[in-house]
Amino acid sequence: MSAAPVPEPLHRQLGLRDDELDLIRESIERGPNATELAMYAVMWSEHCSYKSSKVHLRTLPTEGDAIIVGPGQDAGAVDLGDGVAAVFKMESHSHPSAIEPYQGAATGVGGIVRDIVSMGARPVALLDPLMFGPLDQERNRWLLEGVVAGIGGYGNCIGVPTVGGEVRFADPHSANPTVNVLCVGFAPADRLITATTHRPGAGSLMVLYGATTGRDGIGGVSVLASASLDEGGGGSRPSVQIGDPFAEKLLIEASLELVGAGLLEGLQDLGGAGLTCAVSESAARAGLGAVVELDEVPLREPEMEAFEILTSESQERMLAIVSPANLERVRAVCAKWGLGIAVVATLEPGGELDVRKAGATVARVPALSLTEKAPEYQRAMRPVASDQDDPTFVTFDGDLGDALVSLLAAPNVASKRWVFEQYDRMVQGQTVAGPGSDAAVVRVPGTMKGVALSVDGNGRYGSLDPYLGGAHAVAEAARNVAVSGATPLAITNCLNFGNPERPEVMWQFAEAVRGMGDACLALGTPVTGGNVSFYNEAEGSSIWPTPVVGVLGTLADHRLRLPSGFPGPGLAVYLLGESFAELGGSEFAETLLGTVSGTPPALDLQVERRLQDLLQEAAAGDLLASAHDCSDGGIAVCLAECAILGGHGFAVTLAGDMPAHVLLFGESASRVVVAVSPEREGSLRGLAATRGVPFARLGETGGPRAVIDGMIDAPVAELTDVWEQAIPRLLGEA
Amino acid sequence: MSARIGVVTFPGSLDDRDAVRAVELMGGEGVPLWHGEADLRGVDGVILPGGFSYGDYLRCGAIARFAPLMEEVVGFARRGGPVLGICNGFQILCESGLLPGALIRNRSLRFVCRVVHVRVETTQSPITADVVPGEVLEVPIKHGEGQFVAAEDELDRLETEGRVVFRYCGPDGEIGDAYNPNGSQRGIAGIGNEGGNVVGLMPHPEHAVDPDVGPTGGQALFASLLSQVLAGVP
Amino acid sequence: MRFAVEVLVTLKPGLADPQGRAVESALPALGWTNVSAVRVGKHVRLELETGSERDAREQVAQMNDRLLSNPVIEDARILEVRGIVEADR
Amino acid sequence: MRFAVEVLVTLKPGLADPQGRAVESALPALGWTNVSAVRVGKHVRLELETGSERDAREQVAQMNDRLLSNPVIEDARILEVRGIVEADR
Ligand SMILES: Nc1ncnc2c1ncn2[C@@H]1O[C@H](COP(=O)(O)OP(=O)(O)O)[C@@H](O)[C@H]1O
Ligand SMILES: [Mg+2]
Repeated sequence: MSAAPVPEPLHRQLGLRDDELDLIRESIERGPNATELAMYAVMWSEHCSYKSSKVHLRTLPTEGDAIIVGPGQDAGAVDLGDGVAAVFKMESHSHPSAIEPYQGAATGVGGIVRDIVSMGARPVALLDPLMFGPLDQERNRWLLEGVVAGIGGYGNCIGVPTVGGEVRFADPHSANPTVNVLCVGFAPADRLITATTHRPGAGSLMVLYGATTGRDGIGGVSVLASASLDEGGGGSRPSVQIGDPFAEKLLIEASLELVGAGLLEGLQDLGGAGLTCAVSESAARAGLGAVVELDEVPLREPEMEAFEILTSESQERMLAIVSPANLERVRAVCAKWGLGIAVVATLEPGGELDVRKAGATVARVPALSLTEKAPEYQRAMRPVASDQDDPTFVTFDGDLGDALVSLLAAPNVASKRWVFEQYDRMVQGQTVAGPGSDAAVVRVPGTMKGVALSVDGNGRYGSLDPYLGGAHAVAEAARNVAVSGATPLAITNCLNFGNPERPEVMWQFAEAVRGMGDACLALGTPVTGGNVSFYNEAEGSSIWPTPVVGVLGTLADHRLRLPSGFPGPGLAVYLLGESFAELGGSEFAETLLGTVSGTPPALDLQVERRLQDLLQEAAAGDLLASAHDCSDGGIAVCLAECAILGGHGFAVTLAGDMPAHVLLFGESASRVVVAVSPEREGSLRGLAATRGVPFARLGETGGPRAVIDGMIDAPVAELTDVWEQAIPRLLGEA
Repeated sequence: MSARIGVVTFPGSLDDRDAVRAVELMGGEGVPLWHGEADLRGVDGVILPGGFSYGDYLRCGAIARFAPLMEEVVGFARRGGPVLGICNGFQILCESGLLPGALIRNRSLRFVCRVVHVRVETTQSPITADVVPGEVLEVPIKHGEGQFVAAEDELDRLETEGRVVFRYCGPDGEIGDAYNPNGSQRGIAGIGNEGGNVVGLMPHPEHAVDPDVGPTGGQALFASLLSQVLAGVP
Repeated sequence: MRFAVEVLVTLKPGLADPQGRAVESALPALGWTNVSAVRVGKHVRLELETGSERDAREQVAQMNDRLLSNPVIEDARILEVRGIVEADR
Repeated sequence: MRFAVEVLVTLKPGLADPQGRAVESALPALGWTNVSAVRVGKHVRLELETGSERDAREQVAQMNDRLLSNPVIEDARILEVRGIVEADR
């Protein structure tokens, strides 16, 4: 006799654990109905609740003089002075992008932009750190092309310039590309919408405006974000949505007009977990409850069920908290921008969400139980041993010039022009430095001030030593900001990892957070927010642990920005910082030795701090003509890029007690190549000596060739061609 | 007295504020105009700015051309008033029949944002009247649908009537496929109407006036527009 | 009466079709070398309320000319006009 | 044998169709207030050489999935497969 299989209980089908069901019972003092279960399922998903990561994120430093809003809100905010605040945050949209790269990436842009708008800020810049599998696979090319077109398609259409980003390639990202998007906005500091500045009272209305609500993205949060791809399979597919950037543009303008007119008591975007999240967070933040009328929600499709309306992740919607006296003015502003509004809820004392449909209550739960009272886990961790075989000690007898060419053609190193030419980098008219610079610089409208931005992550380092991966990501992004002459102020981050239920992944995560935290403390750049993307794995293999960090800095006068390339001939070339025999985890080891092994370069955070302080001081004193940091491919690639970007060659001598290939291509941290005019050399040397930063005069700029004495001698034009054309060639277009 | 140049904002316009800023940087007065109000506010010239009006859904410019203000713009143009369409504005002018031809997807099928060179082909336009023909200007482009197409006889007519205003070129003014960023027929980057008072171009001169954030090839074009308007020349 | 209408908008024959060419050039890499003459057009489906099929056709023909296509570069034709009863929807 | 094939690619029914919505909301201003349910899709016409109509249909079905549409968000269906003789072309 064969027993019929026992159906899985509903809560488990929705991704809730048995002990989580017990918690729900405790909160509402009875058993939940299906609608309530769906609400808890989306709100307590990893994606919305951060239940596995919270205990670790809490250890990050979050305080600093410039911080106006730290983690815990839609986005962090820093003070730029003169009454202007910069709001910024990064988010991932990797899972949808893996199955529909264009729309997945496009809706990722839409989501993070709404986060910035919901703080009352005008979005002024986007940056997009991306990771894909190698381009020799057709699927990876399809993903790259689709993701880039999607980011451009959306960002270009809403008029927010994409000013920077990152693209890296590694086999572990084949099944799961990593798609992160950072958005920055500016707002008058006294108009930011924060939990403390805006406190609605009972009787205020929740007004939904923007697009209608459809069945798309139902369960997107729990299915897409909490289950790995192969489990989700076909079932997760319809969860991808179609982005409507035109609707988003209208939403941005209408929202900013509402904020500017002082008509709002609160503003919330609808993202993960849709209306449930927006309503419960708004109510919980106000310390109130709400009566929610689902019949008032404008629907795109007839006969949607309560749980569908509550969890739909239809794009391009916002929720405003409005006092009844302002409702008609809100309606008029929205109408001007062609947007309909609907009063979907009223704030009530008591803390309960009373969700009604067709006159009856369909769900009744405490708002706080969905948000702050979500479970938190201290998950098991187990250290992962990485391949310790250090490539630093492998002999290399290849040609050094050929090795440089191979590195310049390596997709991690090669020019990303193919990508960033698909992005409007100049709309809004404030882009002082766009993609292709170490850090992007965006002018604060009407001032001389510049905001410098860089995003960095190095999965190779993360896979070999997640602590160093986290620390290097902060140091490198901050260094990129510093070489442009700016002062790093604060960071945001996106932590891309595998399945947190696996102790190895959880350990990698904790280590990366620890490394990030240490670096942030040492460099004086607190964390203002971020995002965690778990479950980036398929068939049991995860992506490389990839903490991606975005650093925001300021430049008092954007005209003092330093370029990366050598701006002319006859300049002295200096190396600031010290080189060690460190080839572990390097691009050279991966590209030429075929190995990702050893230990990533050491990072002395005090040394890094001194270097960055020196750079800011030297830039402010106008001592430098250019500055470019050494990263992938070491000093040889750094010098070559200086020549390619500036259009001027160089002749230098490198000295060091190590094999030539280690000297040329080792990736020791905290190093920067600068060009200095001869009459400023003395001042630079003096300043570096006082600040305790080691320096060496390598040679001069000039001529059509890149010459490293006794090691490399190549025409800059040839190196330029290799570097510029590598990605088009891999895509079969050049 | 400074020239008053109206800049129309359609839903989805993006470079409208940039065009106003460029006008003002060059000494004119930028007057924001709203698509839904059939009122030109007595401006001396009109700019239809870049962007994605109505998302560029269906076809670029297809929906914007029905805006209430567009009737006024068409009348203004017919009376000889200077009208400049930049990028999406160019597309709107073609859709509304003020300029011939159409702009279809770039040959590469991809959006392209880069600084290009264009050669000034005629002084018979309000934005090139004060520029030397043959002059090469550095201006950015940023569009996905900028491939100019028209019937052969239409193209011939544009050429013989001297209505090709700009052509994509190399740094020294040389014309060739290598310098054509989108596959436009005959390398055409901008054209004028029969009266010479309506011009459309894909490049963005408004992003080429402030040396802190880009090239400066647009300065001469805005200077020309403003002086023409002040001189009362259509 | 309610009608469901389908309209096809295609680039005029003489014009180069960048999308069609892109599809065509992607095919060989996927192993298909026997495909040619690829043209990509737009398909619009809509519903409208009018007194008769004739009225429906007339209105759609106008919509084609004024909005759905640009006669400078495109041809638009009605593929189908089908009466629908509410139960179908 | 040579076949002319027409394929229709449309967004899956539940998904938002921004293009369709834009057209729909533009129509009333042009005086047409009786139109609804506008959806914009892609129409692909191509020619291919195969042994039989069956082969043609099979190949196009594969092309639909791999190149002409993404089954995650779109439905692609063959509208027509028609044998052509050279004189037709
Ligand atoms: N990696 C992180 N580091 C610091 N803060 C984080 C991190 N990930 C998430 N946060 C913070 O947790 C809060 C919740 O994040 P998220 O759910 O992404 O925001 P939202 O609700 O706006 O979508 C935010 O304030 C965010 O800044
Ligand atoms: Mg948010």
